[in-house]
Amino acid sequence: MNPLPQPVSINLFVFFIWIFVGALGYPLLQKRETLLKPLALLLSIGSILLAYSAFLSLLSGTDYRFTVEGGLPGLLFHLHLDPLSSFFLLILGGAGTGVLLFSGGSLHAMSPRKKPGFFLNLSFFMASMEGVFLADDAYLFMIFWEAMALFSTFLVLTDRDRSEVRDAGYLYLLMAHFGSLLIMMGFFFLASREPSGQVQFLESLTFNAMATSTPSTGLSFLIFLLVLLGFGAKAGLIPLHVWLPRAHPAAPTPASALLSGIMLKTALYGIIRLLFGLLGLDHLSATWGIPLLLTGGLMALFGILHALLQSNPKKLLAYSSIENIGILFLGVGLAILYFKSGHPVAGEIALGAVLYHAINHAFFKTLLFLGAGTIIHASRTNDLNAMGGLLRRMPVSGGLVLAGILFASGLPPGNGFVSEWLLLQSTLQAWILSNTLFRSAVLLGAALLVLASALSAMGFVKFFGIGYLGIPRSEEAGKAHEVSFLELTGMGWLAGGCLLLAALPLTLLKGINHVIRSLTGHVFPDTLLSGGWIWIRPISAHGASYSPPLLLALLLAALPLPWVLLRLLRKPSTRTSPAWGCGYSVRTPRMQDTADAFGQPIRHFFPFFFAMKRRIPAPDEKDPLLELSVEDPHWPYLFRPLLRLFVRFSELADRVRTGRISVYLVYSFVTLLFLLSVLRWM
Amino acid sequence: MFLLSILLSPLIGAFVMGFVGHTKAASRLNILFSFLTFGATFLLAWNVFANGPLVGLDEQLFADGFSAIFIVLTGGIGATTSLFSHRYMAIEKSRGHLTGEKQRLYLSLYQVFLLTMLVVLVSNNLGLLWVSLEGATLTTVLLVAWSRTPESVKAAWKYFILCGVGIAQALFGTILLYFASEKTLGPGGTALLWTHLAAVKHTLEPTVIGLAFVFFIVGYGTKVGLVPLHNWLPDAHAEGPAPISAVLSGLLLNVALYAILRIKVLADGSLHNPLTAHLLMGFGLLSVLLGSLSMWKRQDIKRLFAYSSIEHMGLATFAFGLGGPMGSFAGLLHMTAHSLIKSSIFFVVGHIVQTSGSQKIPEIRDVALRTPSLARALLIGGLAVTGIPPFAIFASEFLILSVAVRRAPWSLPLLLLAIIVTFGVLYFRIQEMNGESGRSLSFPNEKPKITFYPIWIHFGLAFLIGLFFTHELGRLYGLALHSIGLTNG
Amino acid sequence: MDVGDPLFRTEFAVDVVDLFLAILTAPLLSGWIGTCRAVLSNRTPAGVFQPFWDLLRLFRKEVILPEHTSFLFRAVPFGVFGILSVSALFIPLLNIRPLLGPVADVVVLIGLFSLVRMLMAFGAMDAGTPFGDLGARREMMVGFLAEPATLMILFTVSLWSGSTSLSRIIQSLLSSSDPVHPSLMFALMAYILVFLAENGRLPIDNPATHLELTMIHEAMILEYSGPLLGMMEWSAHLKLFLYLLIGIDFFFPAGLPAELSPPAVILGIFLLIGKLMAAGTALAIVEILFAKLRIFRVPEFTALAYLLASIGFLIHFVLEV
Amino acid sequence: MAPHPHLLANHLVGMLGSALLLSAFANLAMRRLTSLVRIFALQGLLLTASTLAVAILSSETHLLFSALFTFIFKVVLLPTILFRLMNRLHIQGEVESLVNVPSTMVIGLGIVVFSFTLAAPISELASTVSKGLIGVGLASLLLSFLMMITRRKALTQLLGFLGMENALFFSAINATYGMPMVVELGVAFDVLVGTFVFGIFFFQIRETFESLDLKHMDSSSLE
Repeated sequence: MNPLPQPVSINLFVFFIWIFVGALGYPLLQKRETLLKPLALLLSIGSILLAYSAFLSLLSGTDYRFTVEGGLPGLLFHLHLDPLSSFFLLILGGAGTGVLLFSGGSLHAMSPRKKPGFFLNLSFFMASMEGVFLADDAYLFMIFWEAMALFSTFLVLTDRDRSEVRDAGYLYLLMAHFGSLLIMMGFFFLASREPSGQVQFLESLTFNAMATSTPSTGLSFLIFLLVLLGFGAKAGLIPLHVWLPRAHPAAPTPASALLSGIMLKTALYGIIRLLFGLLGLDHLSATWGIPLLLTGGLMALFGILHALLQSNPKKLLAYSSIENIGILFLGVGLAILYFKSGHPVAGEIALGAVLYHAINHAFFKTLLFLGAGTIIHASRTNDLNAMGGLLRRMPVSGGLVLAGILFASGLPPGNGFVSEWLLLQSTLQAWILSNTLFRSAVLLGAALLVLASALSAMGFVKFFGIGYLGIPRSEEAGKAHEVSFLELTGMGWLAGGCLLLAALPLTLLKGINHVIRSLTGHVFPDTLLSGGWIWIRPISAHGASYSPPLLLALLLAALPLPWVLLRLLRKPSTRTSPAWGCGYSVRTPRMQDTADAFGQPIRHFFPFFFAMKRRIPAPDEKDPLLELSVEDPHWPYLFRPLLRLFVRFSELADRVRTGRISVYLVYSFVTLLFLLSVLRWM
Repeated sequence: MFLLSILLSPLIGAFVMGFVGHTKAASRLNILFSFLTFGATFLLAWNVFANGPLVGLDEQLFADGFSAIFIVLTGGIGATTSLFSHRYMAIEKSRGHLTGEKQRLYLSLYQVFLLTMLVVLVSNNLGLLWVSLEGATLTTVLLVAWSRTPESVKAAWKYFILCGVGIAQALFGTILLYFASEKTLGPGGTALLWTHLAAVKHTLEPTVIGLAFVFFIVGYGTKVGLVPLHNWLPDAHAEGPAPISAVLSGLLLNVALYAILRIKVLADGSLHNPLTAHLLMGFGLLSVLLGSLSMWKRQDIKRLFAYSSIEHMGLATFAFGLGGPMGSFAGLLHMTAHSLIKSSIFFVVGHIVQTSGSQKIPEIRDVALRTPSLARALLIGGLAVTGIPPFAIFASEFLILSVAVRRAPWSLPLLLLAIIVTFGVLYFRIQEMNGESGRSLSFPNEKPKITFYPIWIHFGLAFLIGLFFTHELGRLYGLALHSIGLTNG
Repeated sequence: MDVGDPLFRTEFAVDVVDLFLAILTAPLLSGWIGTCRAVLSNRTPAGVFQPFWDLLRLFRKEVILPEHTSFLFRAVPFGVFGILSVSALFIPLLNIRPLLGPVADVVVLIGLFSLVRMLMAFGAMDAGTPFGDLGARREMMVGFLAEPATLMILFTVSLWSGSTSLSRIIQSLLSSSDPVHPSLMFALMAYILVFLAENGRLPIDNPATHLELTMIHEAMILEYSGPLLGMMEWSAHLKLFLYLLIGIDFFFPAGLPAELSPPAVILGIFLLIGKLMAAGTALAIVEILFAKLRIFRVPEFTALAYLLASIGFLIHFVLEV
Repeated sequence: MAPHPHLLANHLVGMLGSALLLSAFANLAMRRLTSLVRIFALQGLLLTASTLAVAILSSETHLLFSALFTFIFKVVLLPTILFRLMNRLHIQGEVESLVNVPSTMVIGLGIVVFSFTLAAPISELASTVSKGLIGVGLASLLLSFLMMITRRKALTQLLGFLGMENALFFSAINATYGMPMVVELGVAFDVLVGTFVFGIFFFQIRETFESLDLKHMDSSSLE
């Protein structure tokens, strides 16, 4: 056997580090809690190594397959490191490092009873995500996929003494399992040629064999649907998203950051791997892009609208993740549509934008979740309405979160903007499509996309404005203090990553070019990559362009200029005084806006996105109380009816149980007679 | 005489237990005998895999690769269960639920039960197979009724009547089979010997064989717990002592399915139509569906897992119905996996019931708080039994579904529904049991010493099988299936 | 183009002039509008230069910071002013090919305006007063539909050049021979609505009001004082100016100098002043004619803009390609 | 071709089969427990006779042993045990039926027709003297099954169970000249053990429920 290429061996090494440290950490932490910090540092070192090696292998376009002993007879464990896996490993390692560093500082607050288990699950969770990206056959993929689901569930269930946490974990696990089954079906249909023997049968389940399969159009569509729904369950595809806003907030902070920031990307990985890699562009159809695109757009809108109504910061961020996943789906649909209508350039831009947005989202969403965790911890509540004034008390972490907010809102010069910009450029290529339906769909997608991203800015203003600004709305919030150094390091790492992604997108786009080439055989147009590290010119040399580093430089230069001028001319004297209160001197924190007030116009304007119950008190009531509850409409209109249906079915099935022996004997008797008559007369 | 030797140990054991079963050391002696049996079965299997099938006692006994797998499984689980039952009974005893007499009855019947199952597995004579399966039924009837509570008597009675009637149908099937084979093989000794039948299976009269197979599947199917013949199963599992539930679910159901499969091979040779496949798939699917749908309403933890057994036996049956090299392989793997996991779950459940003093799920609370290791074991059992990788049931379900995609895609919606429902319900219940308590604990101050070896051995094996089902082992399985012709079709 | 190139030097010079022109002209435009309004409502106008005097006065005053604010409160005015000045670099005033034009296209521009909005909202909320929050919330409410509407308008316009680069758009509009395009008509209508909404003009917001409960923009800057307030005010002028400039560039590009020859530039300057004054007058007329909308009608107003822009977008694809 | 000299024996076997079927019907119709046990003994006698007849016809010697066993087991031993059980447990009187007798009989008639139709193609294959009797065996089996379904006392269930066993034995003898000896012995042993188990049960049921009525054996709750 040849020696493994360096990135591969680093990958395996990191995998074993995570497994080993996790397994070893469990008993160690039971004995000595203080070991947590060094152990978490060990995990993060692994993570940094992973990011480093993934970055190298992505840029060099490493493509290496190998097998490991194990698995089923005739189906060894197949592993594969290609640009696509490298890219997602980079996400895992890059964003993971920040979270792991943070957890080294934040976990000290966790109860000692939960610490070892949490640590174990955390490291195994990381390892299983790595496995998902490396697996190259259906069996191994499913093992890692389910392991990932499982360990993440355990992470969610860390505070399982609270019933809402248990419910969230349960719902999540159920959805995850449902998704896994569909994914499994997708694999099987991809490999569904009847081979001759056991060995051939199992070999057809390797990704390599699946990539060469030639399913019919109908079958391809079935596979497409299965893949979409299967991975959609993990990604939070509407209507399978209901677990997401429950599970992500229920988990301890590092876990929710990983779930939202990184794990959702595994679903994207799966979709891209199965649709573009295994099913192949040849078996896709342009028309299928439309539902994907529109679902993505609606999902983005739905997600952000709900985000705007949340008063739990983590819930807000979870819904915002749904929005971002919607954007990713939209991009994938767009890519399919363009590729299959014969416009690879626009398709590449869309796919590239999707990948870029994936890594952006990973960085800023983990950062924001960590931030949300710090304020929840600092103010001892998960209600934005009891926070406020935290930026003064936690200036460094607050500043980092502010940076994250700007990055996440899809505004220049942030990193989120780069990917949204690319995606918009791709939608604006709609004029090259000859089919009016396709065009209209793309434009509708674009319209939804810009609407959603504008709303997301509003959502983040709510998050930051209510949480960090103003005056404290509760006593605890007033007593908040800055988080520990390790936590800041973790958040700083993520913010730094965002900044790099924002300033130097071209470097990574070169890597993404390898990914797209290995998946579709197409490469980015020369103009995109010829801009050095300064210019992004996606379509042509004279078309639209954007230069993130220059813009950043200009802004950095322009911001302090007036300040300097002001200082030079005349240093203004400064004093502090109470804020204006219409002439009244009483000013309580309750006079500030609430988080719910921020959502009010949204509720008012988009009522059909919510299942609302409102009770307005009658004028003569003694204790007038306005009651308002807002719910995800999928609960009352989809899932609860489904649940009722299931209960009805199981009651029906239970009618078989009469408890009377005679009736049971009749069953046997009738079965026998029935079979005999069938045998005799058919 | 390998074949006899595996029977010897339980036989002697049964007698010894009959005499000294009430003494203090008897339980340890039981472990000794069970492990001796396990050793013998292991050697036998080794021999079979190394040197080919064994025939003995005037061709009445016989073991090939297929039976060897079941023999080892029976021996192994019989041994670990004896380990578990030692601790289980010790706890019962410490609470005054166990007299010496009862212990003697229990231990000797336990050995007899092992004996009858091993006889089923090594008998070449289909009549003898019937006899010993009936013997196993009778033994377990007594074991189910062992605690003498009204509920257990009821359950045993139900079990006795339903299985008695069922197995009578199987006897009629045997008669029909004999009737058909006698024409080729001539009257007398050899016409019921499986080895001879297999050699001439193509010449057997299809009309009769078809009829016979229906009687067999209704008869032995009752013992497998195929819906709608399954109604004895939940009660028997729920009311018997936990070790017995474990071996019922882990072994007896397997052995009954083993019998059906032996007949299926013969019937397939004669019939030239997919009758057996269709019957197995039909029964299997029905069991899977009803088994999973019935779980929601269950309030009794053992009953809950009994329905899970119905579901899993249905799945295995379905897999054999799918047939082909992979279908049968998956079915056999599923049986192996289910035996290991379900018996272990019953170990866990047994201890949980002992520590919480009730079998009713709403009354079982705080397991995680009271005995974290039990809660962990229950959780892992739940994971393993619902097909979470890398436990072996995942591997088999993976394969079953992949074969179903190719051979019976129409069945997929039903299978998936059943799998997800099972998963959902089981977790719901497990979570419920870990939840807050609504009532005070029955044995608040008592911390029974629980043995986890058998539990972890089973789970560990299931884990390893799922993760490293080596090529070598796979070859053995493949050979075993191929040699008896289950890979055709 | 390399740095030593004389053309480069000329362009650079023009760009710098453009920038300072924009920054300095902006208060003048506001002054002009104010004058028009005063004249139209039979008041004595304060004069075109009044905004300058106001700014000067503000810069002389001391800074009064409300209690409980963080560093963000002080940073926001600088950020807002800086971002808007940078944006001015990308919008052609006279030179339709600004040197730094390729750095940002229309999407980036709109993004920068949103960034300004967001920062102002943060500044407003930091003081923790009911009015700041209220203003911020209302501003975001106006923005969440106005921003996509703006983007859709720009997309519609950009479809003419197949590019979102401002210079490209203007060039292709200049060279276009068709006098009227239905899609552009829709876009123009939408643009007018968005313009009113984005710049806090009637009927969305009354820039002249100081009645707390009806304010939007004024509520946001209520706690600012002295030079900080001055910068906020100046930024508001600048934003109005830039928005108007974009509209002129897109919908009335005629007369922009195609190349930087002195006669063309001089003609361009006069034309531009004419256009700005005309637009200012029009705005003043609109403000005189309309009453302020109820706050809940505002999203409907901006949604109308969004829909008009989207229709224009679609019409272009269906009818004009 | 049935050999000519055996025609009489052949007829005899047929007669005995019919009698067995009749007794199975009688089981369905009888209301008194003691008569049921007597019918069981009668069935045993019929079985013995038919086994003897087949033994003579086929000159299979081992069938003679079977006949002897049958006689001892089913005519002497089991009825005695049953009668003693009834005495010990003080069981007497009417047997309650879940379905009334005429309906049961009609169902039984349907079953007989069904069994004969089902067995028709098989009977044509039979090379033994007693062809056509498989249908009789099947019918008796199903009738006993029916009896188990419709009767509600524990003892009647036992009798139904034993009736099934008789039907099986009859089929075995007539279709195939009896099963191999090992099997027959095994079956007989199982039946004996089964009866003992039944016996044990009777006492346990009496102990726990103070009645042998099967309605107690139905699960009270649906759990």
